[in-house]
Amino acid sequence: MPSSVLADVRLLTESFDAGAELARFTAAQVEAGGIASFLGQVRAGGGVEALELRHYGPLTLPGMEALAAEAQRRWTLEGLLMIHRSGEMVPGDPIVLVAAAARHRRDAFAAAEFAMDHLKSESWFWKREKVGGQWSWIEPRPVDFEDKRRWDAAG
Amino acid sequence: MPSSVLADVRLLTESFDAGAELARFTAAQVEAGGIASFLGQVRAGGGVEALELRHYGPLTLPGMEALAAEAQRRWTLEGLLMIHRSGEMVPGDPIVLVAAAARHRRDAFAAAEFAMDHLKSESWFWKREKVGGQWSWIEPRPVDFEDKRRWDAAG
Amino acid sequence: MAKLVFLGRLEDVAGGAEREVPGGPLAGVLVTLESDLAAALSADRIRLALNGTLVSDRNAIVLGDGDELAFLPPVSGG
Amino acid sequence: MAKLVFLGRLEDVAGGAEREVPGGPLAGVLVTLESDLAAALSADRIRLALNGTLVSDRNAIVLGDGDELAFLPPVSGG
Repeated sequence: MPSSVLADVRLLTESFDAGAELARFTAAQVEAGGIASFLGQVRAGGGVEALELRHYGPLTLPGMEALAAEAQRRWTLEGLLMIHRSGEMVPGDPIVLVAAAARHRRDAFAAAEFAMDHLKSESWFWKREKVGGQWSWIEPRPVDFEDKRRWDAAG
Repeated sequence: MPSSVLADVRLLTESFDAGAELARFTAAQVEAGGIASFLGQVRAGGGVEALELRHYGPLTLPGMEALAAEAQRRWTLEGLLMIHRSGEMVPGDPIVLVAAAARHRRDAFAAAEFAMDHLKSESWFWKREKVGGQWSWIEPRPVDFEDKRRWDAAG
Repeated sequence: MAKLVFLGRLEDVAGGAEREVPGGPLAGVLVTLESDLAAALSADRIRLALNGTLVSDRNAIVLGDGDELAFLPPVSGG
Repeated sequence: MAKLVFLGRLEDVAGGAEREVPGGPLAGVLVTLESDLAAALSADRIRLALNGTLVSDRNAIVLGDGDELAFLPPVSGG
């Protein structure tokens, strides 16, 4: 893909308005036929009172930027948005927003899903949850590695 | 999936605010961990001055509703939004918006992509484009059928 | 009278989106139309819906009073 | 002095996110720490970053003045 297309990659320590961010991104993508997006948020109703993500400054944002560049290399995109929260969140708060704009629907979907799978399994975030007033660190789930591995053969 | 989860399926003859629709849908999905969406819009810059979609009342919306039910049957969803335009549109106008909310990311992505593939290849719409002041009807593209066929084996 | 509905490019061939025709077997209705329109409507890839229901055997169609028969070319949506 | 940075659950083991230590080879630094912390930091699945760069051979690490060494457990993001 033309590397001249800039990706908008951000690591935020305060909450953000996912709808407004997506609307702003979409408004700039007049030459894209389609925009695929994924919003991950803190689920309500699972007993989790709060969720905290920690990051490591020297690695986390650079890693996200490398991931965005890889998505742009693999698919022909008109634009790419990748926003990830760090810090403490409560149910309903957005955690991650990825959007990929492309001329072709398949590229947009694949790039968004690729970005999410790698953000989940490879990005430098550590998560803990507060349940019943007690914080505990969350171990990575095997399914996250499987999700990422789907892409390894796809070159 | 529980068929008690209602899908919001609409065929619109006037333009709509895709960002506002997605924000409204998202706000209701507090129990979903994630929301995958796709927005298809009339591309600018391709020389197309206007695009018109025609539908057939007795078939088009019922077909979309059947498609939504099939997506809900195949994946475990918390909510499903499917909006499709009919009528005349200009570059930048939204054509179709699909959003799927689910506890699991994979379900949300798959349902949204499944819905898009079938809307493109099977739904009762006929498209014409205005280029250089002349309207001409668009034939279906083989790739649309291939996109749909991907799902046939997945049961 | 019955109503024929023409979708997509068939509307251009017919010169309009709809047409009122006397009832009867479909083959008998088609022969009363312009020959280019009758040919276009008879193409294999044109599907038919009678009163909103897809019909697989077009030879079985007999139009009655108030019936609506739609001619559906391959779709090209989204 | 050099700085050790503990991510994820290692922060709980260490009782803080960071610690200042005298420089030297990593093995020599670790033996000055509480034994449970030293064990946690030595686990195979803990990756290390020296001044923001991942290091594959932990035996080669010698901390100098102003160096920052981060201990990175398996990630659990998003």
